[in-house]
Amino acid sequence: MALKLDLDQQLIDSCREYTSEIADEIGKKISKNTTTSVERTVLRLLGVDGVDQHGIPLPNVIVEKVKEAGELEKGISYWFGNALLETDLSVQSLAEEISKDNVDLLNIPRRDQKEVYNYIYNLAKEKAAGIKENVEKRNELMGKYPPGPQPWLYVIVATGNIYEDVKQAKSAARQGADIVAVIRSTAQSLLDYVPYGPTTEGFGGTYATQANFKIMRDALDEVSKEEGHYVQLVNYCSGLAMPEIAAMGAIERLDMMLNDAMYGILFRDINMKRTFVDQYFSRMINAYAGVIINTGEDNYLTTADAVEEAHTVLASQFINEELGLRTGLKKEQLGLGHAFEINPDIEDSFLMEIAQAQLVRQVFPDAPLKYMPPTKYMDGDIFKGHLMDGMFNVASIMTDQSIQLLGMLTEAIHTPFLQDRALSIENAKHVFNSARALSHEITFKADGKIQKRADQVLEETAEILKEISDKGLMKSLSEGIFGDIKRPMSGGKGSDGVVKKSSEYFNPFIDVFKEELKIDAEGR
Amino acid sequence: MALKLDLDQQLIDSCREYTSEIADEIGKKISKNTTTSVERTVLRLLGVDGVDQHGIPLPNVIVEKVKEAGELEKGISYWFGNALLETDLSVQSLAEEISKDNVDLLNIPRRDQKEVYNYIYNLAKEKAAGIKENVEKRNELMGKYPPGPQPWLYVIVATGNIYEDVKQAKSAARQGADIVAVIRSTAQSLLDYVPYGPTTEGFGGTYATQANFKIMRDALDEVSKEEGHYVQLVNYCSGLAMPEIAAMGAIERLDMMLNDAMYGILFRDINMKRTFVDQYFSRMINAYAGVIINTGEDNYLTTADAVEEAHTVLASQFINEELGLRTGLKKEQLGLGHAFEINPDIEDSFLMEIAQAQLVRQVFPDAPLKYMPPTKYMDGDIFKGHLMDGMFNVASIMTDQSIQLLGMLTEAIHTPFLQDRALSIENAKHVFNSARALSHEITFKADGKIQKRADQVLEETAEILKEISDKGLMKSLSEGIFGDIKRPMSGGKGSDGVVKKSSEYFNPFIDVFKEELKIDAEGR
Amino acid sequence: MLKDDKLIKAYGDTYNDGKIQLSFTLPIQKGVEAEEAARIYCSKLGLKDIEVVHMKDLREGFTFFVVYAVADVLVNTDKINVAKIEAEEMSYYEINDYIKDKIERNLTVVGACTGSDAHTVGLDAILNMKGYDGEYGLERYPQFNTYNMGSQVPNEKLIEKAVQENADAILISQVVTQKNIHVKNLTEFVEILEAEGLRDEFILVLGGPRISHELALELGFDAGFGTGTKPNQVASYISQKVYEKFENNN
Amino acid sequence: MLKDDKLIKAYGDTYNDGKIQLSFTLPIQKGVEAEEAARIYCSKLGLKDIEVVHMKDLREGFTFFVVYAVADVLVNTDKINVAKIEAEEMSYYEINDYIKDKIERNLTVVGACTGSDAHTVGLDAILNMKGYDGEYGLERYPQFNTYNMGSQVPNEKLIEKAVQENADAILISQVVTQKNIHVKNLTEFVEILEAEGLRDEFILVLGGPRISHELALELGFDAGFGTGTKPNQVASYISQKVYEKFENNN
Ligand code: B12
Ligand code: B12
Ligand SMILES: Cc1ncc(COP(=O)(O)O)c(C=O)c1O
Ligand SMILES: Cc1ncc(COP(=O)(O)O)c(C=O)c1O
Repeated sequence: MALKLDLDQQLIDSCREYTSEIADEIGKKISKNTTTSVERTVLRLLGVDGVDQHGIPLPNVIVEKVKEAGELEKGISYWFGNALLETDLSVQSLAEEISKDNVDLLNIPRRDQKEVYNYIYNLAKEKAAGIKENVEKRNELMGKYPPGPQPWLYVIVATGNIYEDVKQAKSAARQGADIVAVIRSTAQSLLDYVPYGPTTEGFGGTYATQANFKIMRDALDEVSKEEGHYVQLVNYCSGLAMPEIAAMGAIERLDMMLNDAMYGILFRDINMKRTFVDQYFSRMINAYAGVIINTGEDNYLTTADAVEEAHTVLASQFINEELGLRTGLKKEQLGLGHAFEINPDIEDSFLMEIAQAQLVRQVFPDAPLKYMPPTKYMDGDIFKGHLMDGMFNVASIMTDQSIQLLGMLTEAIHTPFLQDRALSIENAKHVFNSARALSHEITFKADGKIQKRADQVLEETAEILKEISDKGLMKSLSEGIFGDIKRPMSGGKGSDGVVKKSSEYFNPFIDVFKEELKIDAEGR
Repeated sequence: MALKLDLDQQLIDSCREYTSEIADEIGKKISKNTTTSVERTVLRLLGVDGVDQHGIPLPNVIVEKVKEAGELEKGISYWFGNALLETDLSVQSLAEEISKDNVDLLNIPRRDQKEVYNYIYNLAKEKAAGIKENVEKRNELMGKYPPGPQPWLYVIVATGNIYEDVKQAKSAARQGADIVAVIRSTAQSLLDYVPYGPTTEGFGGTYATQANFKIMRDALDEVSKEEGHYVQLVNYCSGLAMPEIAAMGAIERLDMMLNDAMYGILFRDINMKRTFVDQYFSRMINAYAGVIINTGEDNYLTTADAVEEAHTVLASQFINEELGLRTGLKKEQLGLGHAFEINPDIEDSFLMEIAQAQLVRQVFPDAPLKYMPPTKYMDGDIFKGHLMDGMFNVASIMTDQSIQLLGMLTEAIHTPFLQDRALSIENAKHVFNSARALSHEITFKADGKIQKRADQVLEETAEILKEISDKGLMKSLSEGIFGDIKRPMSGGKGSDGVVKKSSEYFNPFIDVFKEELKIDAEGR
Repeated sequence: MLKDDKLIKAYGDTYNDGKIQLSFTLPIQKGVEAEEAARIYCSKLGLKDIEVVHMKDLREGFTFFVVYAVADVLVNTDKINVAKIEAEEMSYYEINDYIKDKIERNLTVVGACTGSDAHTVGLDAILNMKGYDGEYGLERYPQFNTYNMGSQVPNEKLIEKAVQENADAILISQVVTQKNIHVKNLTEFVEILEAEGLRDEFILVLGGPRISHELALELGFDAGFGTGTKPNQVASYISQKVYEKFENNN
Repeated sequence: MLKDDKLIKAYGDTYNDGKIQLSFTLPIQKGVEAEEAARIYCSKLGLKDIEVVHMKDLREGFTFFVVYAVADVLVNTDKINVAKIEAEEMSYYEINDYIKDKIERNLTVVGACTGSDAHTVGLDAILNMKGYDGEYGLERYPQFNTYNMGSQVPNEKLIEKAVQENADAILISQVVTQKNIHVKNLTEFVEILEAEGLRDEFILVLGGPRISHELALELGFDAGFGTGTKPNQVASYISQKVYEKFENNN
């Protein structure tokens, strides 16, 4: 990466200091609570799968029973571990028996906390080893079928039908896409469970289910092999089932996950505490599974103005970075998000885009930045749209971005047609290939518009982070600091899933991951 | 203009020294000869217009008569001037009488050379004053209706029908085009006369006629006024009637002319001597009429490879510059041509384009460079084509080009549809506006690919110019130095129109223009 | 042919040459047969002089085509009948004065993105203070009481609110049109109103990028506003329409 | 519907949804009437679900449209009949050997860009030493005598030369197709040959970016080569065709 902007390193350092304070506040909240979704995730990681006769996923059924009994504060691990020891059933059989009311977790003999812990801890270690195998498999495949150079070509499929998605994904992968994201059926974020099985009727996207993950993973593995080019798979680790999806992704070898510390709060009105607790555990799983996360700062610019609110994007990236690092994610796993969303009718808007992209690049030199395409100013003029996507690609190759979510010429019209995606891939390949070394060739003028714009955004970022660290993040969010959106501190969906931990609480996976990821006491 | 490349100024200087030698050789040839077309031009400048009963233009009729009699070596000015004095007819009446064989130029009393010269010199001065009025008119209109910032948007119309052309030109002008070129009916270059009157049946373009010039000039003047934005008009000052078209353009206030010192030789197999003599006089007229010339180096790259033959483009630009300056053209009138024609599938091809464009920009800092779009690697994929045109526009705004001939997404398919042109204007406006100051913001790495490529091209240019100056330009052309095309030194079309001047020869316009343009004895 | 002829066709570079551009994908392997398939497909649309200028292998048995052709059909410009919103566009000040002078009370509007639609930007552009493209939103108008219910509002809830506030107009935004979800959603809305005998209580205004006035009428709304709508256009319409109703009732 | 169905339609994002994209200009002032005119124009082509997604004022009374629509017609892939060049593609070496072994003499070809066409690059790509896309041109083949007459060659001159050189094949390149000039030009060429009773003396090969084999046959040529043709493909065809003629005559 070429250092083209002369940035004030002290300012960057103080941004990180403020963010560290912000993360301390959040860390306290996290350590005191667990959530229904975290507990369901424990069950999934242990191997619980399937649904009951009403189609309700077993992890929900089991956790709900314990929660209703008011006993979730100890953690599901104790109850389920205890029952495993007592019944001698396999994980899945036990789960099924519980769902059929043949075993009542709360009405069987209770073993010693220590004994259960040791047992379940070892089981967790074993299961974690399975995830590690996936990481090794990925490394092996990536070695054998190397992905293209960065910026990686990231495309979405969004038909709502996993089998139709597969066709589109394979077509794109064979044309050179490096990454395929299966867009999720709209507002799956708000489901407090994960749907089950292969699905064909999503809305504006396809449900994230473990079966769908597997179907797509297999399809992409096939193409990876045939084309000699590993194709990465992405889904959404977001919403009320955030950590469960992380677990499913770890199991099915997804490579990237949309996973933001604040997206749910801001854009889905999910309760703050719930979100912060869930993102913590989900990120730990992602960290362990070698998954690159994609944060969602681009969303801010769909409602707020990209010129005026540029600093909120950077501020949010600092927060996502800090909270991410504390869960054991390596810098190389932090796909911080930003977007090319400035009104192109503004004179020199492209210079402002370059300023922002280069700024972010230099502030987070190791992050696999995820760059989102123009959407807001796209209209029905598909020819102009294709050009705007080209300018976005030029900006990317000029500033060493890592993950390029390809813009579609039909952005303002419909979810991508097969040909739209093909034209976007062609567009990106054309620009990236013909200007491959551009970023290494140019420097920016010391007192130029680009430098000044970057300085300004960085200054405003430091200011706002200071403000947030003074006030606290939760309070700041409640006042509408990001994306012009205000959220009440204790309102929002899913608050009933937040459970205060008792002193006896344990989650064996957190312990295993902390050890393996070498997260120290302060959470770094 | 920002100096982004560190070029070897000594090398540039020696290029100009070689070119000066080259021009000396050509200068000698020019001064010894005249051509039928030069003589016809004198008549046109004096005011002769119209056609005879067979539709042959009167200038052709008259010059042909004198030539057949073997008396053209004295110059038509003497014969026509003598007849004016003798008959007391007006210029046009005399021309008509001659064509009807009522006056025989060679069989009337011959006045003293000196007397005729003085008379015709004064007449020439008067006519030249008329051209000056056009220049003033242009300056006035340009002041009142200022054209847009550079790069200027240059579009072509090519329907073959002047009235259809007018519609298309007005539509484009109202959308923001700065310049409209009426593409000429194919191979008009080879006509040894200028067609007459308004025409509606051109082939791949519309005939360049004085009436057509006027129709289009009026239409554009109307739009200029209504839109408050002066729209410049271009045509082709090329081929066997090159200087006549210059005269027509001067009379009808064209603003630019495609006018190259070697195009006719290379691409239309026109005799070398004929071409060099014709271009000399035509350029003098253009110089006097304040016309910006556009040279045709882009044509080299339609047959030769843009990577390998890049230096021939630069070498030719040096030659066009030197020959142009010697005709009194100011640097600001030298619209030297080049093109964005490197195979875009070559990695970093865009960097090579930037290198070339910036090199040319710095070598000719005052020239209103004319940048030609990708054509060779355009195919039926209009979406990719639109993107390539966008990259071309990025290259232009990044390197301060002056005149941007807009690429068309349908380049490989058909001459532009109304909508193709509109999309191209939209493309250029979008890129230029959003990256307006880009060239002022960036510098190129000292030892980077761009710098190295520019150095290489400059070195090769110096080498080839040295070779040409050693060998002589005519011999070099005969050996295929430019565009892979070989032309015999004394072959080619129109050689029969070259006439050795006698010692009594005069051309009053050359004298008037030399005085007014302050061209010294050495032709600078 | 004359330019002012009433019978028109597409124009490439010659009047009524009928030239059009198409692009599409066919589920067929790239090759000469595919090219022919594209030609047949176009000829079944009655197109002539079909030129397949580009073919691209999209893999997995799909091929993308770019085609130029002649569409030899005519549109009679004298016979174009299109429903237009019958309201004179007024400015912010004119509208407020109009309401004050002619209607002599504040108007009440209730707006929402209904169903599963979460695209609030368009509705906000019309309703929020800030407005759109230099025009203030309805909240800013002293003569309007504006309720913006935001996104994903069920039809029933919106109607409830409109009744409660005694609204003059209900404004609905629909942006997502995939699989015609909006048509389903909007039809249901009007059906509920009709079933409850409330249809004539409100002026029904629809908006969104894929909405035309024509479509709005078809679906039983009073007016439809598409891409680029400005708040004052909507306010002009509503105030004039309320006045008209008021006149009719007196 | 099944993927392996023989009846196909355009594919947007669902099998046989029929989705296509169009763009065109109409000579009508931008506005709601223009939008409706575009819709009517498309509906006269039998298109359905017509969405005018973009309208741009081109001034002077013209409007540009981008449209998405459903083309609800089917192509039966079992019934596609397309003429193909019946020659096996051979390499440079294979071709030379083939001629040496089977025909036992050199072949002679004469090529030109005829009429007013001055686009020599395509013909040169096939004929000149250098060749195209990594394949040598015919001049380079020891088994071919190649005459490239260059650009703007009148039909008569080309025929004269072919007769004089006793050519096996005549190669014509036509790039400019404006106002169907190429059709006129090529028809005339074949007519002259026929009039002079020379048609069967030569293999007639046509080439150019807008040329298809189909079109070449229609115009009375033996084969047509389009965009991206490589010299060895042409040489393969000519040598196999000459051999076939030779076989037939023996
Ligand atoms: C911003 C955006 C989002 C944001 C929305 C943020 C927000 N709070 O609104 C986010 C990121 C959340 C989002 C999410 C999704 N989006 Co979205 N989104 C867009 C985008 C980029 C811009 C829309 C916009 O804000 N336009 C600007 C406003 C000002 O324009 P407008 O809406 O047309 O409004 C004007 C007029 O139409 C009119 N108007 C509009 N409403 C009303 C109402 C009334 C009463 C009146 C009078 C006038 C009026 O006046 C306005 C001002 O002139 C478009 C693509 C595009 N470029 O258009 C996609 C787009 C609309 N989204 C799309 C999709 C599919 C989705 C998702 C379903 C994707 C997914 N699977 O997750 C989700 C789910 C959303 C949901 N449940 O509805 C598709 C819709 C396809 C279709 N035709 O069905 C689009 C076209 C993108 C695409 N090509 O896929 N999206
Ligand atoms: C280069 C070029 C020129 C050069 C030509 C230089 C030269 N010596 O050839 C110059 C600048 C002189 C030129 C001039 C003109 N051109 Co021109 N030109 C082009 C351009 C950019 C590229 C053509 C090319 O070289 N392609 C590369 C070759 C390798 O491809 P190809 O020709 O398709 O050849 C391949 C196959 O088709 C096949 N093939 C071709 N011929 C043959 C023959 C045989 C026997 C076989 C077997 C195969 C074969 O094999 C080849 C290799 O695969 C095209 C636009 C484009 N991008 O296509 C316009 C284009 C062809 N030109 C066009 C026009 C209109 C003109 C002019 C008439 C403009 C004018 N008014 O002055 C003039 C006049 C030319 C004339 N009298 O013919 C139009 C034609 C429109 C149409 N469909 O009718 C085009 C499409 C540009 C446009 N959009 O306006 N042009
Ligand atoms: C981080 C993140 N999660 C989730 C989503 C969307 O998922 P949902 O619609 O289920 O909230 C987005 C959308 O862009 C996102 O950025
Ligand atoms: C300098 C110059 N003159 C003339 C022409 C074309 O005119 P003609 O076809 O009459 O030779 C061109 C074409 O690009 C040119 O560059």
